[in-house]
Parts: sequence; C-alpha cells; structure tokens
Amino acid sequence: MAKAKTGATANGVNGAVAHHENLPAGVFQQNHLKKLDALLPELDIPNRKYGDLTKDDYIELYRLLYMTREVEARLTRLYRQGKIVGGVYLSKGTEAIAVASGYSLNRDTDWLFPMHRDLGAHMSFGQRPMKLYAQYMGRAAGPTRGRDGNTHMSDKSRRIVGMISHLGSMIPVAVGAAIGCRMQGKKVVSLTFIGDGGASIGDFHEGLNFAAVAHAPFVLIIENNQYAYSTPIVAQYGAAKIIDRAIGYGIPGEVVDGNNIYAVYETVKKAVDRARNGGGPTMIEAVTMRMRGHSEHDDHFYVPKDLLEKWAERDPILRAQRFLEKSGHLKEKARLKLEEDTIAFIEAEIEEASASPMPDTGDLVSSVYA
Amino acid sequence: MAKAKTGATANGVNGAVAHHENLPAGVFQQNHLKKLDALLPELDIPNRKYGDLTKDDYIELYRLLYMTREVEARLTRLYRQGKIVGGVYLSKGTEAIAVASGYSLNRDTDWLFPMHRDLGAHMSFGQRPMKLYAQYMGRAAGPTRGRDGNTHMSDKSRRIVGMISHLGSMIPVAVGAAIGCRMQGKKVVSLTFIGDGGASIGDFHEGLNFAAVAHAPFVLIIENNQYAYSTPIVAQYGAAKIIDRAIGYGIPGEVVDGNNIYAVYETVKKAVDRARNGGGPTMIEAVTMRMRGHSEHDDHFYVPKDLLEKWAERDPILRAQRFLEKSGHLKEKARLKLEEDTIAFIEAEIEEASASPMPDTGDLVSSVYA
Amino acid sequence: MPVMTYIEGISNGLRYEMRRDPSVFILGEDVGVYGGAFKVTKGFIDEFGPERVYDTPLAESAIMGVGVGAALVGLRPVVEFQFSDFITSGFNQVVNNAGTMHFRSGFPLPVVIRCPSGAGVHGGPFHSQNPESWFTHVPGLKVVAPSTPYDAKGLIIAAIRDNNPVLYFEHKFLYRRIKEDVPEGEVIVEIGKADLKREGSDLSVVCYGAAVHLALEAAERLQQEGISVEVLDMRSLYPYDKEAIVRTVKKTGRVMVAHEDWLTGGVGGEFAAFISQECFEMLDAPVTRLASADCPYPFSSILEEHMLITTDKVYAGLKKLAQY
Amino acid sequence: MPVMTYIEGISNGLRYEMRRDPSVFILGEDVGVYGGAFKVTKGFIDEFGPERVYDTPLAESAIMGVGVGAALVGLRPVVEFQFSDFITSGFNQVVNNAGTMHFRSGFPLPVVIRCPSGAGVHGGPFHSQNPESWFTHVPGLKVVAPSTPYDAKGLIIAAIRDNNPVLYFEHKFLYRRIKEDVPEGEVIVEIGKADLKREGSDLSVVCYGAAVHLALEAAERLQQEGISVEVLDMRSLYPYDKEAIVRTVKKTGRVMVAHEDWLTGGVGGEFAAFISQECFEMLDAPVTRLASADCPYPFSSILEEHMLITTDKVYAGLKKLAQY
Ligand SMILES: Cc1ncc(C[n+]2csc(CCOP(=O)(O)OP(=O)(O)O)c2C)c(N)n1
Ligand SMILES: Cc1ncc(C[n+]2csc(CCOP(=O)(O)OP(=O)(O)O)c2C)c(N)n1
Ligand SMILES: [Mg+2]
Ligand SMILES: [Mg+2]
Repeated sequence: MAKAKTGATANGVNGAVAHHENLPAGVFQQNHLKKLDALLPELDIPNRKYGDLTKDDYIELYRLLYMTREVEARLTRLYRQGKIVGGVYLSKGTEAIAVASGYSLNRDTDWLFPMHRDLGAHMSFGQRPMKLYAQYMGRAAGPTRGRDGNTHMSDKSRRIVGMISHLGSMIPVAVGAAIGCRMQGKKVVSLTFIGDGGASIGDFHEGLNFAAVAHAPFVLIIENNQYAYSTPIVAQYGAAKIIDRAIGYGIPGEVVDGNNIYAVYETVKKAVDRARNGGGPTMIEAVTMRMRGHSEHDDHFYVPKDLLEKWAERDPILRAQRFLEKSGHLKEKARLKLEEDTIAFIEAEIEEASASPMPDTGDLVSSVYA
Repeated sequence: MAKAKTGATANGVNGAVAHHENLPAGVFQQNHLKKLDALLPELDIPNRKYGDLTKDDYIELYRLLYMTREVEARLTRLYRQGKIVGGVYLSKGTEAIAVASGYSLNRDTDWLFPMHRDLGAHMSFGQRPMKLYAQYMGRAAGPTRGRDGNTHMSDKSRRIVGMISHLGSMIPVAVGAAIGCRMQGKKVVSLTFIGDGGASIGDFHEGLNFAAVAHAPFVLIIENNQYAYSTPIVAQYGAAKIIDRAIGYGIPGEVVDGNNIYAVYETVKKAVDRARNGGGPTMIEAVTMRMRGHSEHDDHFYVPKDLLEKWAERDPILRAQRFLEKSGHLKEKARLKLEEDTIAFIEAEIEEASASPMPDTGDLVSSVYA
Repeated sequence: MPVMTYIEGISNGLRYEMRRDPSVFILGEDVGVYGGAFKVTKGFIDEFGPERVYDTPLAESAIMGVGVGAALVGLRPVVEFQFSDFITSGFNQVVNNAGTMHFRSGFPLPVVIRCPSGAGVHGGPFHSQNPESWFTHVPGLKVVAPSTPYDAKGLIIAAIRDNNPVLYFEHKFLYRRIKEDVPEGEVIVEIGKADLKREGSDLSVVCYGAAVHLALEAAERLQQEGISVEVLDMRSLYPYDKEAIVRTVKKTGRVMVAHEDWLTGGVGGEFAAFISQECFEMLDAPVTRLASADCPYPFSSILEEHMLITTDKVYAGLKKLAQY
Repeated sequence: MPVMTYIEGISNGLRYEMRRDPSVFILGEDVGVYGGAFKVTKGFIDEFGPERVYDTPLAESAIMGVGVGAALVGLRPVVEFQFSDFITSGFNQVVNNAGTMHFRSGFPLPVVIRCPSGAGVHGGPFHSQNPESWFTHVPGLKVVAPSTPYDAKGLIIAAIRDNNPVLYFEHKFLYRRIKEDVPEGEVIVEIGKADLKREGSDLSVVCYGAAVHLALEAAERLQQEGISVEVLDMRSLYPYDKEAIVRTVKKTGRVMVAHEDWLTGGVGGEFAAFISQECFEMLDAPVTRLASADCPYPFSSILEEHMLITTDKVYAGLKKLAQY
C-alpha cells in the first residue's frame, strides 16, 4: 500500500493546498479539495447486468484486473532489487480502466495505443506478462528488443502501438490508423488513452477535432486520476469535467466510474460498437485516483492522505470482488483458487523473462531504418 | 465588389460541395450549405442602445470601419500597381470585428495581438494608416522596418504585438502578457483573434486552458468567416459552433453577429471589463463571411455565389449606415462629409508612406539580437 | 518527352504514383478542392476523390500524426505542409513519432512529408524558411531536396516507395522558373545519390536546392574567365552521398559548400566537416562555406537580397577560392 | 566557499537571481509544490510564492508562449521543460516566436529556457536526448551548455540577465556526479566565451557538456602515455567562441570535436567546418569528429553503452589522432 511519510504528507498537502488557495483571487477557480471530493464514487458498484458480459467475461475481467495488480506489484519488487532498467510507472488503483478498455476491442482486428499507465490494456488485449517484464528489464525478448522502455511497447503482430513519451502524441496517430483502416474497407476501431494532464496538450485538441470531422472509428479514454505527476486537476483545467470538451468537438462524451471495471467495459464497448458501425468517435472520461506516486521514486507527499483513504475503500479489485460475490458469478473459494493460479502463472513469466538474453548490439544502428 | 468568374464558381462550388457530400457516409457530419446558411444574420441590425457607446462613439466606430474598408481597397490598388511586397490579405466584409475589438480596449495600457485580417484593429487601437502602408511596401517607416510583412506588425510603443504566421501561436503569448501584467499589479487586459481555421490548432487549446486555469485577464475573439483559405467550416470542425468549446474550458463564451459593429463592441467591451476586474478570460465567436479570396491572388471560386450575395446585403458598413440614419446619430449628409474627409486623410497617408525611404541594410544582421 | 516545370515534375510524379498504387493518398490543408496553395495537386480530387486527396483541418500536428497512423496500417500517405515553415507546428510528430517508429516498433513507416520551402519570393520570415537541417539531425528520417524537374519527379516517386519517413523539400522559387524534358512514365532518383550537374576541374561546389542554380550561373561566368567549376548537386541530404563528395574533392582539391539556408548550423557544416575529416590530404585550400546570413528572412526586397546567398556572392567566393 | 554539485549550482544561481530581481519568475510542470522533477526548485515556492514558481498545466507550447508573453511585458521568465526531449512539443514557440521576436518587433525578449538533457540515465529514446543543435541553427536564440557547477551557476545568471531568449542545456548525468567550490554570491560566466578546462600541447578536444568529462578522463590517461591533451569546453554553443578555438588549434594543430549528441548534424559539424575553413594552415591532421551513433537513445544498458560516446572511445580516437 502506498504510504507517504506522515509528517511530509501533512506538511506537503497543507503546503500544496495553501499555495493554491493563497494565489491571487481567482487564480484557481475551484477549491482544491472540493473539486477532488466531488469525483468520489459510491462505495459499492451496482449489482446489475453490464452490457453484453457473460458470466465467463465477468470472471475473465476480474482475472485480468487481479493479474495486472500482481504483475505491477512484482515490477516494484524487481525495481527495488535493481533488476529493472529506468523507472516504473504503476496503475495501482486505476487498473480497471485499461483492462476493461483493452477487453472491449476485437484483439484480432482492432488497433490499441496504450499510455504509460496502461499495462493492463496490453494484457487484456492478449499480450503475455513475460513480454512486459522482458521490456522492463531491457531484454531482447521485449517487444522493442531493448530499444524502448517502460510500457512504451509496440507489438506489430498484435496491432499494439507503443507510445512516445510526449503525451497526447498518440491521439492523432490513433485517429490516422482508424481512418486508414476505413479507407481499406475494414470495420476496425482504434482506441487510445490520455490522462488529466495529457488532455491539456495541443495534440489532444487537434486529434479530437480531426477525428470528429473525419467521423473516425476512434475511441478516446480519458483516465482522470486527479494528478499529473504532482499537479492536481485544479491546476490542470478550468472546466468542471474534462468531458465537457466533447460538445466542443460535436461528438458523444460520457463519464464513467473508473473503479468499476464492468461499467467501464459497458461504456467503452458501446463506444467501440458505435465506432465500428460508422457512428464516429467517442470520448469517455473514467474517473479514478492514482494510488501511488507518479513513478516508484515519487513518495506522493502532495496528495491528501484522507483522500487516498477514501479511494482505497473504492479499490477496483475490492469492489469487483464484492460484486462477484453478491452476483454469484465468482464465490470466494473459486476466486482464491483463480488468484493462486494467476500468481503462479506470473512467477513463471518473470522467470522466463529473467532468464532471457540481453539484446545484441550488432543490428542496433542498422535497425534505425526499415 | 468581389466577383468570382461565374463559370468557374458554379463548377467549383458544385465540385466542392459534391466532393464533401460524396465522402463515405458521415465523413462530414453536417450538410455543407445547411451549416453555412444557419449562420446568416438578419438583414438590419437592431436599433437600440449598445453598451456604453455615446453618440460620438457611434460615429467614430463608423469612421474607423469606413476607413478600414477604404484603406484596404487602396491596398488592392497598390498591389495591382506592383507597389506592395508580397501578398495582401483583406478583411472585406468582416472589418467590424477587428475595428470594434480594438476600440474596446484601453489604448494607453492594454495589449493587442492582431491577426492577419485585423488591419482595422491596428487603426482602432490608434495606429496610423501611413505605418500600415509603409509596412506593406517594405519601407523603413513601417513598424517592423521592412523586416516583416503584411499585417505582422508589432509596435512596441503602442503595445501592439505582431503575429507570426503560425496561426494560434499568439494565443499563449497574449495569455502570458495578461498574466505578466497582473503579476506587475496592473489592471491590464490582453486581446487577440483567431479564425475558424486557426481554432483547430493545438495552441488554441493549450492557450485557452492555460488562461482558464490562470484566470487570466484575456479576451479571445474567434472570427468565424466560414472559410480557412478554401476550407469550409464543415471540413474544419465537428461542433455546431466553435464557441461550444468554452464550456470545455470552464470560461464564458458568447456568440455575436460579426457584421454588427456595435454589437461586437458591446460584447467585447463587457468581456474586457470583466477581465480587467478580475473576472477571468472570455471567448467570443463573431460570425461573419469573408467576402474576398484568402488573399488577393485567390479568386474565391470555391464559395457559393448565392451565399456571398446574401452576405453582401448584410455588409457591416451598409448596416451601420442604416442604423446611424435610423437612430439619428449620423445622417447621410454628415456621413458623406466624414467619408470624404476620411478618403482625403488616407490618400495623404499613402503619399507619405510612398515617399518614405527603403530600410537600410546596415543594421539588418545586428538587429537579430537585443 | 514533355517539357515540365519543376512544379509539374512534382505533380506528375505524385499523379503517377497515385495511379499505380491505391495505397498512396494525400492529406493537407487545401490540397483537395483548391488543389493546394501552389496548385501542385490541382485536379487530383476529381481523379482520385476526396478521401485520397484529403482536405484537413488547420492542424499540422494532427495532419502529421494522422499520416503516421495511416502509414502504420499499411497506407502510403503524402503529407503536405502548406509552407515548410509550418513544420515547426508538427515538429514533434515528425521527429519523435515518425522518426523513431521503425526503430522502436519494427513497423515500416512509409510517409512522405512535402515541404514547400525557400526564399526569394517576398515571403518574409515565415514563408521563406529552409528548415532542412533540423531533420538531417534525426536518425530515422530521410531528407531530399531536388533542384530540377527531373529530380523533382524522380525523388517524389522514390520517396513514396521508401519504407521510411522522407522529408521532401521543394523550393518555391524554382516552381515555375526551371523547365526541362522529363519522361511521362516511371522516373526514379535513388535516395542517397548526388548528381554531378556540371563537370569541372578547378573548383567544386557542393550544394543543393536553389543554390545549385546559383552555382551553375557562377560557374558559367567563371568559365569565361578560364576557371572550370564542377557543381555537385547533393539532392539527398540525409543520408548523403559521401562517395560523390570524395570524388569531386579528389578531382579539384578546392571546395565550396553552398546553400540558401542560414550558415550556422546549416547542412553545409555537416558536409564541410565530412570533407575536412575524410579528404584532408586532397585539399589544396580551406573548405569554404557560403550561405545566407544568420538572420530571419526579411520581407523588404532590399533587405532580403542583402541577406540571401546570390549568384554574385557565389561567384565572388569561388573566385577567391581559385586564387587561394 | 561552499562545495556545490552541478544541480546545486543551477539551483543556487536561480535563487540568487530571484532574490535580486523581482521580475524573475519560474514556470513549468511540477516546478512549484513538487520542486521540479529533479528538485532544482525545491523549496522555491515557500520562499517566492506560487505566482513566481508557477505550476502550469501540461502544455509545452503554452508554457513557452506564456513565457514569451510575460517577457514582452517586462518580466524575466525562466521556462522549465521537464525534460529537454519535450521541447519538440513547444518547438514552434521557441524557434519562431521567441527566436524572431526582437528582430521583427524591437521588443527585448529576456526568457530563459531550461532543458534537462542527456543520456546515460536509462531514459530511453525520449528522456535522453541532446537537442541543442536544432537551436544553434536559429538566429535570434542563444544556446549554452555548462559542464561544471561553477559554469552552471554563472551561465544561468548570465542567461537570466540576457535580453534575448537563451536555451540552457543542463546535463542530467552530471547533476549529482560533479562537485566543486562555487561562491555563494554573484557568479557570471559570459555567454559566448569558452573555457580551457585543461591545458595541453599535443592535441585539442573541442567539446561541451558531459563530453567535457570524458575528454578530461581520456586526457588524464593519455598524460600517462606522454601525450598532452588540451580540453576546450565551449560552454556557449550559439554564439560560440571562435577566438578560443583558433587559439587551441594554433597551439596543437590536431583537433578532435566531441559531443554526446548524434554525430550527423550535431554542433560538432559546425565547429569542425569552422576550423577547417579558418584554421586550414594550422592543421597537422584532419579535424576528427566523435559523437554518439546516429540512432535513437536505446533503453537497454548494453545498447545504450554501445551507442553513446564514452571515455574509451574518446581515448582511442585521440590516440589515433596523435599517431596521424
Ligand atoms: C508532452 C509531455 N510533457 C511532459 C511530460 C512529462 N510527464 C510525464 S507523465 C506526466 C504527468 C502526466 O499526467 P497525466 O496525463 O494525468 O497521466 P498520469 O501520469 O496521471 O496517468 C508528465 C508531466 C510528458 N511525458 N509529455
Ligand atoms: C499553423 C498554420 N498552418 C497553416 C497556415 C497557412 N494559412 C494561412 S491563413 C490560412 C487559413 C486561415 O483560416 P482562418 O483561421 O479561418 O482565418 P481567415 O484567413 O479565414 O481569416 C492558412 C491555412 C498558417 N498560417 N499557420
Ligand atoms: Mg493523471
Ligand atoms: Mg476563416
């Protein structure tokens, strides 16, 4: 669990909030905590049917969610052991969004453009954890053969396109892929993500406006996890909700509880279906809370502790577990078995990645050009 | 009057519209002509009081409007005579927006960032026509001493900042000027413009979002003249109105009849006052129609002829004349006298500019750095 | 064989490829109904339809990004920046997304980026730039800059068939000023190969784009004075033809590197550095660079002339080099 | 005199100027409450308040544009790009708006652009770049790149006081690895002046940034073998110190130009071209360039080491140059 040093937290938060509030009148339009608090969802997720999900889907989504959490937990462990190259950017607390989004696509035809915190999307779109670990360890077996790092992971054979670090840049690219596939007569959808921070950048605007005019079969998931590195949403955007921008592009926009994996699936799937059937692009804002620092070297001191506590109770895994129990789709005993198997699977994947060779330097420079 | 060759027009327009309509279903969301027609204002402007305008102001605004039209008409004449360097980008039919906006500011303290079609704003903010002509002729007396062209005209002494060609780029700069002045404890407003085309670019988004969060004393005028070069608004944006984006930034947005100079003044002045008093930024969409080609070498073939005819009846000068007559602020005889004086003034300004020397090459390279 | 202007060479090459390969398409501002700001794609929309000659919103970064995305899924987009000066608004997509895509992902990325560039047209600081050197510093990109109608056609076709992003700098001043015979059919100019536009024995000019014509004019004048000048048109700037440079330096021992772009940090510095390292023993005189002054392109004609590289300046520089 | 790390040199210089001049302020992502991704501005918000240490939205182009606007009205903004790699997202504002402002308008434009750059930190293709050469090709901009704590402090102060846009490339690898005595008070390193970091008589290395330390290490090793190497740290890349280059070339006659940035199109090409034109008669050997390979910075350590310039490579190159 992400625990910031108590003293630092108290100071930091008070410091941060005070700073924002001490700015000249109106420099920030809303009160910091009020804005954040307004986003808090209810404690339990509604026990109802979600879209076209079958019992097997409910279970599979849970497995993928659980797997993502555990894959990431082991990334942190490996990071502390010095086995990872570079930094580690986790999705703890927000995994449901990436997992459900990847799951909403047709993994045999669609195009996925995951962001830095979307490890779960790779897996729900079919990628093996081994590949992800190999990438983080800079191994030849990683999808980029040690060339890129973190979750910047293209996999050509799977139509997964890794991001460049420059946030927002993949939006126009995903739109281009969607338009390109339509020109080829295919019924294919492209999907990408953006954060509450990345949504401030020019490519967000250019890409969405382009998508709207071109009526592109494209879906954008805005992962509003309330912080961009240390910057709270109150210092990031002036609107009440990011999704308010949808009207300015003339496309449908929906808000969804990002910590309810089934609701995310339902909302994204609807948008994907619409896009596939010629209905144009959709923007979805999934509201959640980043439960760890920006990366594993950031102690998160600037996030109010009580806010994190409230969100911890709304953890997507806990909520899914309660839902599965109540709905009867997956009772505790079966769940524990599934979790155990998942862990065993992950450990084997780590072992395979750890044993795999480092990349060859021989073709490094020659691989710059096709 | 801008008359496109009839044959070419008919073909061109039918061609253009047909092309847009022949695109795969939904590639353009609205029907071309329907969208354009919806923007057409009523024939006469309402005979009422506009904001804080006095009788003198009504007359002065008319004089500036008339002067802008006539200054530009002479630019075309000089262009045809080969006396202009480079291209000429006119605001014929849309002059009211720039003129009224410049007039809404305090010309002794505020900052103005005019775009390429805002010659009128320079003058209503105090600039002499001589300077504009000197700039267009590449003379030393131009505000940029022959270094930049067209209406890219900074005048340091007047707090006018010339644009760079890259549309949208001046928005963040104007926001920065507004914030900077506030940091200096000044009650100063900055104002800039953008077109229906320029509104698609990243800096539009980044700048407005920044302004909103910073609550900057800043006003943006969107000049929706329905075309960006040859590109109609139906191929430019998906929303019903550009101003629909204001909600996505959490700032006030207003639409105004861009061919009613007094209404533009009223709307902009309100926004300027609000900004000056700490009320934050405003977006205003002024709807109009570009009555000539993108520049004087463009024959405008792609604009439907009947659309132009409808807009010609709504010409801002004709409408202002009818309003002044009806309201009694300025009757025909006095108006004709004022127009005559204006023309004489302009001709003298042209003469002065024409007689002024070319710039010296001596300090060209050394003037790159301050 | 028809006579084509430089701009017709581009246009003809584009049309040839679009007829041959349905995966080729064009996108950019005003490229469709209007036929492009310079009319390079005039009439294309009638032949190929509005999807393949795509009028985009005014958004350089998105235009480039959409081009990258379309290339990923197997198309061969030709992106037009209305003026090369505007490439700065899509810069990140060009250098970081297009430039690294193959390296980091293995996807081929066949995208052509057309950049109408160059001064001498009273464009002022933002419609006159020659931004090629930025892109010769990005591994993963290729950069070409034709100087003749034949090369214009041959290089646009080669660029479209290349599986990497290729920046194609077409010089606006040359558009309608240069004419020559160009075949109607297939013409390919290999990327990475220079062309000896004029043979000579006393001096070499290593140059590209509009400067090739200044060099040819200066060479003609010097011929009258008994000085024989060789003009090597690099055509490709990244990768560039090192063998061809070595050949000409070996022959003359005296080299001027010339281009219209600014001197400091220009591509000429790269060429000169290469020559001084690899041809040290062959040199009879310092490698001379000649380019436009380090100053934004001014608007006023008198200032622009002062700032730009001209035939007179090339002539004077070569004369001095001959006398070294 | 306190011992400062390189990063403390930057921080100390910034704080010094902010205390001295109330018109100086900082803006960028996470510079305030967090103190910057590298903690260069840690504690600043407490001393100077949130307006002068301004946490911006994630929007490089707007950050740079706002900086330009604030400079226009008389402030002296220091813009921080979180990593220099992200400058491509604000590229147009830097080169076309900031770069030309004084020329086209007469406004002075005192804006400093801080760019944490450089490899060797496992940052991969987008957190390791050295984008300085793009900006040495833009008349109107100035570019500096310190290699030591003293220079880091002296150049940030000089940059803030300059009335032109100055890009300040600070090398991440050096942040906490290099220490030296630096005065607490005023330290100014004049922009445009190189520094002879080591005197020698046989060979010269013309370099800057992280490469200075590779050159110093290689020089130390060569000293053992009786080869005396002079290391000229350029510090300023645009404008650059031509006199200092001529002095060292005159002394040794054998020069290597070295930097961490990619070889082709790097700043080294400009230096080498200058040397070969202006110091032709002084040279006893070809001007050698050494830089990292033309390849995006790879993530995996083994690949990065292969691609980067290293002390061993500098050593080997100098040895060869000595034997020429
Ligand atoms: C264009 C750009 N600027 C700056 C950065 C540095 N950076 C990396 S992640 C980050 C915060 C991103 O916040 P958000 O978009 O909300 O995504 P989150 O990390 O919260 O998932 C920043 C500033 C970047 N990657 N890209
Ligand atoms: C970033 C950028 N891209 C392209 C251009 C070329 N260009 C100049 S004006 C223009 C059309 C502008 O349309 P709009 O914004 O509607 O303004 P209008 O000319 O109609 O007043 C274009 C494409 C430019 N100036 N800037
Ligand atoms: Mg976030
Ligand atoms: Mg327009």
